[in-house]
Amino acid sequence: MSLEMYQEQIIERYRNPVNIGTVENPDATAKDYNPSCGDDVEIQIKFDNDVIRDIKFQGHGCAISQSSTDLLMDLVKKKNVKETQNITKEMFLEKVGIPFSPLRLKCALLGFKVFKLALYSYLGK
Amino acid sequence: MSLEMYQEQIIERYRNPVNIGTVENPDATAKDYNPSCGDDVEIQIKFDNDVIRDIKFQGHGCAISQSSTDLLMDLVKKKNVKETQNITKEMFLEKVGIPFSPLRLKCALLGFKVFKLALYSYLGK
Amino acid sequence: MDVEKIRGDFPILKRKINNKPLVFLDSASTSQKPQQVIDAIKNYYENHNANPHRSIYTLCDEATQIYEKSRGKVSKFINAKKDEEIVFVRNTNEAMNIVAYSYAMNNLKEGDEILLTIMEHHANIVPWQMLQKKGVKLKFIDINDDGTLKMDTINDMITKNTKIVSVVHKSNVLGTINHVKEIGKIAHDNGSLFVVDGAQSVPHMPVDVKDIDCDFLAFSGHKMLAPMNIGVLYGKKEILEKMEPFMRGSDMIKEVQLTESVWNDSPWKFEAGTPNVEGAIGLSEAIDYLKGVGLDNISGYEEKLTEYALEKLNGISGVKLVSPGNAKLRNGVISFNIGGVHSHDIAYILDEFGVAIRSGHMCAQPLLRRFGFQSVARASFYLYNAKEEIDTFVEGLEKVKKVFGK
Amino acid sequence: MDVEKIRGDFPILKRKINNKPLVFLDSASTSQKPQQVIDAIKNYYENHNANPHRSIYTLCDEATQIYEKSRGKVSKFINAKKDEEIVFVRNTNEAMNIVAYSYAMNNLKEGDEILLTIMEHHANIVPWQMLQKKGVKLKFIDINDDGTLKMDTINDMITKNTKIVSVVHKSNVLGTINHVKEIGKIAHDNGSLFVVDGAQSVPHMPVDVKDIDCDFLAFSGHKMLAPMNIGVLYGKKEILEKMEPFMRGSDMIKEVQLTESVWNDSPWKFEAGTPNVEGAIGLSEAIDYLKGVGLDNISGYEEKLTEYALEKLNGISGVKLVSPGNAKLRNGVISFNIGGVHSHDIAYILDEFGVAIRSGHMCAQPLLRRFGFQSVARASFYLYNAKEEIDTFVEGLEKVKKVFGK
Ligand SMILES: Cc1ncc(COP(=O)(O)O)c(C=O)c1O
Ligand SMILES: Cc1ncc(COP(=O)(O)O)c(C=O)c1O
Repeated sequence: MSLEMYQEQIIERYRNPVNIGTVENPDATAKDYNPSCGDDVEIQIKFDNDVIRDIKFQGHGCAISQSSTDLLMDLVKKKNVKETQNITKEMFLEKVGIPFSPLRLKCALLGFKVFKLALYSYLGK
Repeated sequence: MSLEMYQEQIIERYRNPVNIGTVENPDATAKDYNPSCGDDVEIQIKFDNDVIRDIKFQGHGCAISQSSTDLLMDLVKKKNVKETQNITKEMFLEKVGIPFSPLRLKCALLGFKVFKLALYSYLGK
Repeated sequence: MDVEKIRGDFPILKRKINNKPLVFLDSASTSQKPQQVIDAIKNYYENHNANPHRSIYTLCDEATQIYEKSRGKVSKFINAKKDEEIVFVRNTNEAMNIVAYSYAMNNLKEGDEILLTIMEHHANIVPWQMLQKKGVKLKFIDINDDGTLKMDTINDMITKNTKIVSVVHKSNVLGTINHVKEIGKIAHDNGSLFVVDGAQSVPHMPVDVKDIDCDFLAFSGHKMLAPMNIGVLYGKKEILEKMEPFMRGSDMIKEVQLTESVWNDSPWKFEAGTPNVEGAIGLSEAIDYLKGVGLDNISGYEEKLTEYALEKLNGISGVKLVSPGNAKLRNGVISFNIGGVHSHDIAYILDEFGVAIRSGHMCAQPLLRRFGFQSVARASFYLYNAKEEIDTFVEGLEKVKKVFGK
Repeated sequence: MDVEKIRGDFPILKRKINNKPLVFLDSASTSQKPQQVIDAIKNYYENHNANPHRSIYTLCDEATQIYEKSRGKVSKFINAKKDEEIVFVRNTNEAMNIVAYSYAMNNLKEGDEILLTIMEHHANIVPWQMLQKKGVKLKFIDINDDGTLKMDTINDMITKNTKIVSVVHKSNVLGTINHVKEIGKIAHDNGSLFVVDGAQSVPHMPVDVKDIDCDFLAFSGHKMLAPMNIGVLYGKKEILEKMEPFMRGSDMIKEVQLTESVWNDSPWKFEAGTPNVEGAIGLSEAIDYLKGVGLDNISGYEEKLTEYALEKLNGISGVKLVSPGNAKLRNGVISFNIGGVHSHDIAYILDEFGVAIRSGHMCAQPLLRRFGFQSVARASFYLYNAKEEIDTFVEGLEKVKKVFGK
């Protein structure tokens, strides 16, 4: 039954996200919406020699979109731009390891999409 | 069989319309189209004390639209405005006496519609 | 009203979702279709399909008759004066765009105002925003906490510059039915054009344009048992006649020269290109179905379902209605939240029970913000919903609370 | 190509008209639908219907998948680079209006020129006439007497002010297929936007937008076995992205504030309101059908039918083709007159034989005037037409001559 997606970890992260907030003098900021529901995620990143020194998010949305964004931050923090640039949707989902229902992929990937937007804007500089 | 609509009279009037042309110093002029085929009829009327002294038409169109307009002129010429104003579609069709197919009613009534427009524009003056 | 019989007419209700029978509580979003409508579409394509208005052969004539008779059916359904007052469109959104582009963009000027309400659907907000670039100002009537419009503020908000008043008849979030007749009188006394968004009213209650005396009424077929992509813009004949066309091209003309054209008569001048005969016959059949059951019966039945549902919801701790109020105020539409749980999660968990509800911003973000929400869950009822389906819905809500440890 | 088998797929071909089997020779106007498409519609409403993109429940997800997969199907069919280059519209007319309103009205200015051809359908003339009020000039490339475009005059007609070149791929009156790739190169070399009206080409021959390198391509589903009211505007991604939206309202936004909104990404920003999922799945199914038969096979077969018909018509005195020429030039479209007989009368008498042909101005008045006609008769062929049907057609024409005493 696909309610197993709502694992302890997801509910816990949804209630008490670890990486929520803003970053001082961010080098990259990006925001996007899920148009069908109006959910949004904004991500701010501070780099240090192309290494992600700090990354934070703010947003409104369901347990899936918010907690998966929070988990994504754990994954990319302290990593270098190159490494994170190569992370695909599939790799991200695999690493997070939650059996997201296909119905909820858009939710699960909202933060990932915004993260990529932020990277592009940084690299574009 | 509904080809009986193409009576001698219709074909003859289509080839050699009696009331074709223009009127000198018309008191009323009207023109309309059948939007689906681009056919058109323009009617000009000269009145004499509210009596239709002269009425002529010009147009492009099928045997049905053109000959029925021609036949209409016979019917209203020398008549007075009041009388012709009261002629309904149904009366007109009955008087002409041709068994127009329902498919072709729009054609058969194009001239009638334009005639009514001309009358209104005269009465509106 | 024989609900069991009605349910038998809707083939999709036999569908299983996650091994449970479908409980469709999202009719305010789009309605399901009875076999009669599906068969009418099938019959049209199998026996009568042609491009109407264009030629002289039997199928073409049949298609034309089907199309124009459907227009007549719609006209009678909303009690229009003339069939030519019915413009077939794709949906309510397009209907509003016709008024915004063809009427407002051509008639309003800097300093003019458009009066809307805070409870409008995006379809009745975003088209008007376009007018701002002409210097037109948008104003929004506020609502009370029970979801009713602040009627007493309208006289203050309407000014000599108010050229258009456009109001939703029944809110898709609150269920509130606005006093459109009264608002229309205020608008007309002020010399303003009066537009009504009937997307939620026309499918659920008798609507009479002569009685309301609106200048325009917009609604969508897909919310009233008809196929997708057929909708209606009703407009008073004298206004439609004076309006510029919107879409330009074939069929909306009488004559085309290289650099100018003569427009067709309305309503055809607003229907460019090959029209949707399938949609028209589908809508006609849907109207027959609704009339057969009776619009009064439908709204009465929806009220009963709402009453039952509200009673149940009141018993669940943590459930918060967007606007409180009884069944008479909510009219088959219940928007709510469960503290701390996002509407998407509610909808998703309900889906495990076969229950389909809407979640998200409801295409009414300003209204949601007014109540301090970013998203809500909504259950909405229609003639084919059974009382027992509400029990399943409630069962699902209990599960939501469990998953989120409430 | 097994025509008998194909005919078996089209239920309407069992229809009797005036007690004769239907001979449908008006597919250039609208096509008939195979059982596969009709069943897809039925199946959609009986099992999957919901408003896509809006919520989180199984039916909604299915409807969204059906809709977006259909977009992908169309994208591959015309070899677009990305699925997001496909905007679902109602018909070719609407597609052209999007380009005229959202691109041209916002980007062209006084003194600019739009280059069209004299053989355009009204759908590719009337929308551009609107630009004239901005001081934009329309110019029309002329044609040769055989119905081909005067290619050698284009270089003279295109100027530095020519901002848009918009050309029909295949004429609905002449059957002429224009060299769009070549014209596109001239347009692009000149820095002009290149728009193609593919209403008659996409249903009948392989069309590849990458190969043509057009900026926009418009076509209608109903002419290619799909339901009414679904069509396509293909647009290059970078152009769509920069364009203002056309219809404004719900679903085409990311966020709505009272006085401003954030647009959705394209193509969704051009699809306001509840979309036509039924039409999309119908179009997808129609594409599968056409691909199954093979577009090359279809155009080859149509050429054979045209050859046979031209041979027969040449044998009837008094029949005058609008533009003479062989089957390779006419491509399944034969427009003609019979001296002194109006096209309506021809069409009506043919109907007595069960034969459906188009009559009238063909929505191409400037072209007809160019050849000195006010109206013509047109027979057009598609994959489901049989050779014997042409014999019935010819039999009918003999009767026309008899009625009119020729
Ligand atoms: C060449 C051409 N362009 C445009 C159209 C308009 O198509 P629609 O009526 O589907 O908008 C047609 C068909 O009538 C056509 O043949
Ligand atoms: C009140 C209201 N107005 C307008 C609309 C828009 O309808 P459509 O998507 O059919 O254009 C809706 C439905 O979503 C609605 O509820």
